[in-house]
Amino acid sequence: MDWNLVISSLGPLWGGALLGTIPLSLASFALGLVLALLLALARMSSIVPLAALARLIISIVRGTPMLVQLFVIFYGLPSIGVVLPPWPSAIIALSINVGGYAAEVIRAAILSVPAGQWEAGYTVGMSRVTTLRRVILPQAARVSVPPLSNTFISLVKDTSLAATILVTELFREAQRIAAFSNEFMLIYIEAAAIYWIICLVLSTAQGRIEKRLDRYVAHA
Amino acid sequence: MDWNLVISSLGPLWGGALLGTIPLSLASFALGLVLALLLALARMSSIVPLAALARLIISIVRGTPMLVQLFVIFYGLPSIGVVLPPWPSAIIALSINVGGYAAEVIRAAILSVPAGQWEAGYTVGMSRVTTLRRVILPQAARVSVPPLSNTFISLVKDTSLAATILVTELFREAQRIAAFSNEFMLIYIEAAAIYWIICLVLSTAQGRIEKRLDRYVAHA
Amino acid sequence: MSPTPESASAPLLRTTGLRKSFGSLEVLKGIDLAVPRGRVLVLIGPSGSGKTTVLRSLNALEVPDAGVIELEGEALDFAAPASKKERQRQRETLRDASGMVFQHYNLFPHRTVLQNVTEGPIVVQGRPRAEAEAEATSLLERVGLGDKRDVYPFQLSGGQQQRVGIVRALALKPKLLLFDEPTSALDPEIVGDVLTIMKQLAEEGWTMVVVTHELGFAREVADEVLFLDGGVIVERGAPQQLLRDPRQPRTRAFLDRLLRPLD
Amino acid sequence: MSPTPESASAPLLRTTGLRKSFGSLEVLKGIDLAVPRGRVLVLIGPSGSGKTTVLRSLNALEVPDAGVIELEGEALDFAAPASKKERQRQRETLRDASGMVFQHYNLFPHRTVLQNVTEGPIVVQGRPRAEAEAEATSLLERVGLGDKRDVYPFQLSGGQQQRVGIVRALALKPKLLLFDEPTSALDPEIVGDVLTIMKQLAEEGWTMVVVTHELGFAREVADEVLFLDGGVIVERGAPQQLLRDPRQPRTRAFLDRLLRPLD
Amino acid sequence: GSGSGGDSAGASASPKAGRSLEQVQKAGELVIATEGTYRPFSYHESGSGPLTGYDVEVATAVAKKLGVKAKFQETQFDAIFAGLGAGRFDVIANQISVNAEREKKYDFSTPYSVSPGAVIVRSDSDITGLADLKGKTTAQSLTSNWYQVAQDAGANVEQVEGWAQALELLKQSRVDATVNDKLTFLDAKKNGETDGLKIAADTDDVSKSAITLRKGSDTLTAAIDKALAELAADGTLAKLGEKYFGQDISK
Ligand SMILES: Nc1ncnc2c1ncn2[C@@H]1O[C@H](COP(=O)(O)OP(=O)(O)OP(=O)(O)O)[C@@H](O)[C@H]1O
Ligand SMILES: Nc1ncnc2c1ncn2[C@@H]1O[C@H](COP(=O)(O)OP(=O)(O)OP(=O)(O)O)[C@@H](O)[C@H]1O
Ligand SMILES: [Mg+2]
Ligand SMILES: [Mg+2]
Repeated sequence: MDWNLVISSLGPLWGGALLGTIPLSLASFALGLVLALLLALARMSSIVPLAALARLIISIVRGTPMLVQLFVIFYGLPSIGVVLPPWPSAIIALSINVGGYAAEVIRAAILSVPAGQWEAGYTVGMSRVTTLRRVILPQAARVSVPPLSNTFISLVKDTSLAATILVTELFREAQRIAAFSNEFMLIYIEAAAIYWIICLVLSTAQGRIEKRLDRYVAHA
Repeated sequence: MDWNLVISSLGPLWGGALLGTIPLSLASFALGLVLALLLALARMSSIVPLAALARLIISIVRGTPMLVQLFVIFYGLPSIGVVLPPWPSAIIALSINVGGYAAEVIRAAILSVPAGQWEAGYTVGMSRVTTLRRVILPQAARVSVPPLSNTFISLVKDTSLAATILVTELFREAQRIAAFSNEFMLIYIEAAAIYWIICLVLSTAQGRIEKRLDRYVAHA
Repeated sequence: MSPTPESASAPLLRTTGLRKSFGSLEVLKGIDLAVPRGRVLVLIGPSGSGKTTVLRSLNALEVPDAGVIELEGEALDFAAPASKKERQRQRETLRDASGMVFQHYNLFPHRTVLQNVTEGPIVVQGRPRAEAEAEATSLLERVGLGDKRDVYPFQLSGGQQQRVGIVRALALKPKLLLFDEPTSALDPEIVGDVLTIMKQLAEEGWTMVVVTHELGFAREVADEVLFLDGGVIVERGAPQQLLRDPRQPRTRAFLDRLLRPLD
Repeated sequence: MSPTPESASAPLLRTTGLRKSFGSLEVLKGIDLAVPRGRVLVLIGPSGSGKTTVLRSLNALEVPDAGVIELEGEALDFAAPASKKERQRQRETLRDASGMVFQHYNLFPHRTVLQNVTEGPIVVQGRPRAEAEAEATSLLERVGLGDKRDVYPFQLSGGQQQRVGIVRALALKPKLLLFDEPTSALDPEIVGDVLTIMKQLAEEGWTMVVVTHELGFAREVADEVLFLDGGVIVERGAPQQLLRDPRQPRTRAFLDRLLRPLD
Repeated sequence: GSGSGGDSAGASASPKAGRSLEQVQKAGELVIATEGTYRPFSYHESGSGPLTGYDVEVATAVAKKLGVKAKFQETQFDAIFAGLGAGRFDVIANQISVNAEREKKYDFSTPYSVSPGAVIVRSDSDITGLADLKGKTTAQSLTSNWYQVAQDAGANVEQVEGWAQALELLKQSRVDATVNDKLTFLDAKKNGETDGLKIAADTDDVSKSAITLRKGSDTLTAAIDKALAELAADGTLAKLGEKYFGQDISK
């Protein structure tokens, strides 16, 4: 094994992770969650066209490869005059994806809160929105941490697709080094190890958050 | 828009879907579920090293890009004398992935069945294994259909990565047609539409299965 | 119509011809009742007879299909078609006036006992936190939960949770307290703790509508008992009369089943 | 139905010095009891006193830390360290001998009523399907559920579900029937349906251990009543004596709270 | 789709229209798409250093002749034509082979690299030329003309991501040959990456690579052609060829 290559590539690979993969993941996840909540609420709305629209969006986002979504946003939109730089394009595509997947998670989590909690909120005098915000969502959050962290982990790996639209991140760096050295196996495994480390950190964070949110739940 | 190209590419694209994407997805999903069940049971086992091993496998599978997993299996294993053809390599990589993701789904679903159901099984004289098989899993199945269908839909799109290890499927056909016609955007969108159709069929199937499994549940 | 001979002034709440269907199932078939200020009305009746639906209508958790609810003289008419805004106003009127105690407590699991109680006063009524907390604390002390202020509901027994449920309703200072089988999810030996507190509230002059199977409580505390069956008030009267010597055979059969299950 | 009419000399089941702790909490502190063939033992006691744990030990859902359970003369010793296989054998011995009815029914929600009942006989006992189904059907008819054979549990009321729970236990033809508060999750007016069936079973000669708060049932049906508190049997005796005139102050206090919750 | 046809907005805002020399000069930069992962044509010095390579240096020199800065955008091959079509780039410099199909859709400069193909096989192979590929399996990437050449020779073509994978498959005996630039092979050989492999034969075909532009980039194409001619004349192209391949590859 070419240890020199392994070591000399650590710098650029981590650089790609820290300057590309990680900020891209964080920004897209944050925006994606907001979008997911809106989509979930729209999907549960009693306004039929709104619900149908949300369904359609979720279905297209989940049903088509993200690579194509990236292509359409970055290379397709200019044909209607919308020219977005790489980073905004990537963040939009990634957060739409998070939105599509997480919307279903959030919807299920909201539905998992017993109906009695809505009623308790109303009875205390809260409006629908206040009950949602102060009673339902905090409880839904607990249920949705594990599936959302799945979404997050998938997202981290999906950021590698942003390389196709000129964003330099971990995977792109790996490709460059691999192309130069033709040692693609070695470099890809090294990159995978870095992805793994990022995901382990995420899992640890997930554990912490779950524990925090579990403080008000009886344990078996 | 180049309608001739759109129409002439339908044949090869659907060919790729029917001979590649779909059988690959089905085979990997079936195998992956079996693996997932084993991993989930191992992870819940009271035998500490077994549980730790399952955790490690799940963590690596989920934490590293599937492209790298495919490469390791296809291009890496020959260096230790294991030369697998493209299809088996792809099925192995994809089902390991399904296994890693679905293991957590299945574990959560099993844990969601009330403890009283285990006890009812024991009380009727069943062993642990019989209770698992006849009481717990059928109920866990109901809970896990929505998240598993998410996994399936992701899988369908992930099969496109098998193109990198010489498996001819929808995306590889799209790349080939696009490269020869230089109409990447058009062909990719066409391919995306086909992925979408496949996913819509899956969602419909999901709805049917959910309905079937819901027959023994009261509705709000 | 109104069975409140001793009250001269208008009742706090009165319903006339309340009807409610779920799909094709008519659950309330014209309910007339009146709750004078400071009195306790007890609803009894078999499962599915519509008791919960009556309470939920009074708390605007259900919108009746027809009938009038009169609250302190203001009539809310549910037969007339109303705008969304009008329905909203009706809902708020009823909800502001009443507090509800549920069979399964429905405490907010993610909030401490104190937060459960102050959520309404602070968030909805906009009262100062310090004031709301002081008041909540003294209410909690009254029901013997002074030391549980800062724990979460799951750390409480069923009886303690239900006492928090009552305090949460009281903290809103509603004109009317509604109880839906508040003790039927409790361990039998703990039932007494909750009933005792309800009895004290009645003695203090709170106006209450209580759905319960605890006939002892009804006998001691109710001013009037209504027997519901099939969405209709079959019989109503003072507890001594109705519980001991019902006029209607359906009432008698129901009471017999309850009192002597093994016969 | 086939109770086991054998020589009434030795008790069917006897426990000696049964102990069980959960972590540092000692829940059973040496329980001695005996259940003669064809008799009904009723356990009463406050919440947390260990009643459920006693039943679960008899059904091998818990493994006692110490003590002996003697079943038809065969002694299962839980104090002695035992191999996994030996514990397994003890578990099977106890489970084969007993059937359990749970407070929350614990029916299999994904199986029809008939399948719930035949699951044990067919899958575990390996009896022919036709025979098992015929027997299950006749048992279901006996408890008034002949027409519910093919519906799912969610389509039944609580009382109906509990009757299925009882039939599911009976179908295994156990020597001993265990009931853990079988009526406390039921609507009060439905309680009677289930108690009546249990009374019939007692009259037919089934050997039963029943945890219940239904003192009327205990009075009428029990051969012996045990009062448990803090993991200890505080008092035992014939129902007439123990329920009407308990010797121990703790027993008296408990019965008072149950009978007069408002005092 | 936006790859071709369906013209929308007008004037210079439209990505569909070709770029004019004037526009480029006004912008002060020539935006050049390249993969950055195709040694020795377009790659990063030691993997993570600055972008370099034969195509990169040629394009830089061309930009200089035009009096503008060279601005490289690195993208994957999948996206390179889509990006050009969308107006993300002015030109592509990435060993794009000129062929009839592409000429219908794009403008090309005069070629700046001309390379014969080579049939690359394992040392013990009995394949001796293109003709022997009939019924054999070759690994080809979609980037170049060699895919077509192998297919026309009757080979069973496996499409791969790139040269590295093709080499790997060949070494692992999973394919029988790969047809590629001779130049690429020689570069790999220099780096000791071709142990156990050999060139069975050169092809008759040559692959001509040129700078690729959107249709209608007439003035820009003319200017680039002129620049390339000057670079040929002043020996720059020959020098770059020497640097990377030890020979002039521009004709
Ligand atoms: N949201 C609803 N949708 C459909 N049917 C309903 C709904 N709520 C109640 N019902 C039905 O209305 C009838 C009356 O219900 P209600 O809960 O008022 O009875 P109850 O007297 O409170 O009974 P219980 O003693 O069991 O609580 C029942 O048949 C019930 O199934
Ligand atoms: N699996 C367990 N782990 C820890 N503690 C337990 C467990 N099971 C029971 N306990 C505790 O043991 C004590 C006795 O429980 P048990 O369920 O036997 O009481 P019980 O008399 O049946 O009460 P109830 O009337 O409330 O059903 C309680 O304090 C209970 O919290
Ligand atoms: Mg009710
Ligand atoms: Mg118990």
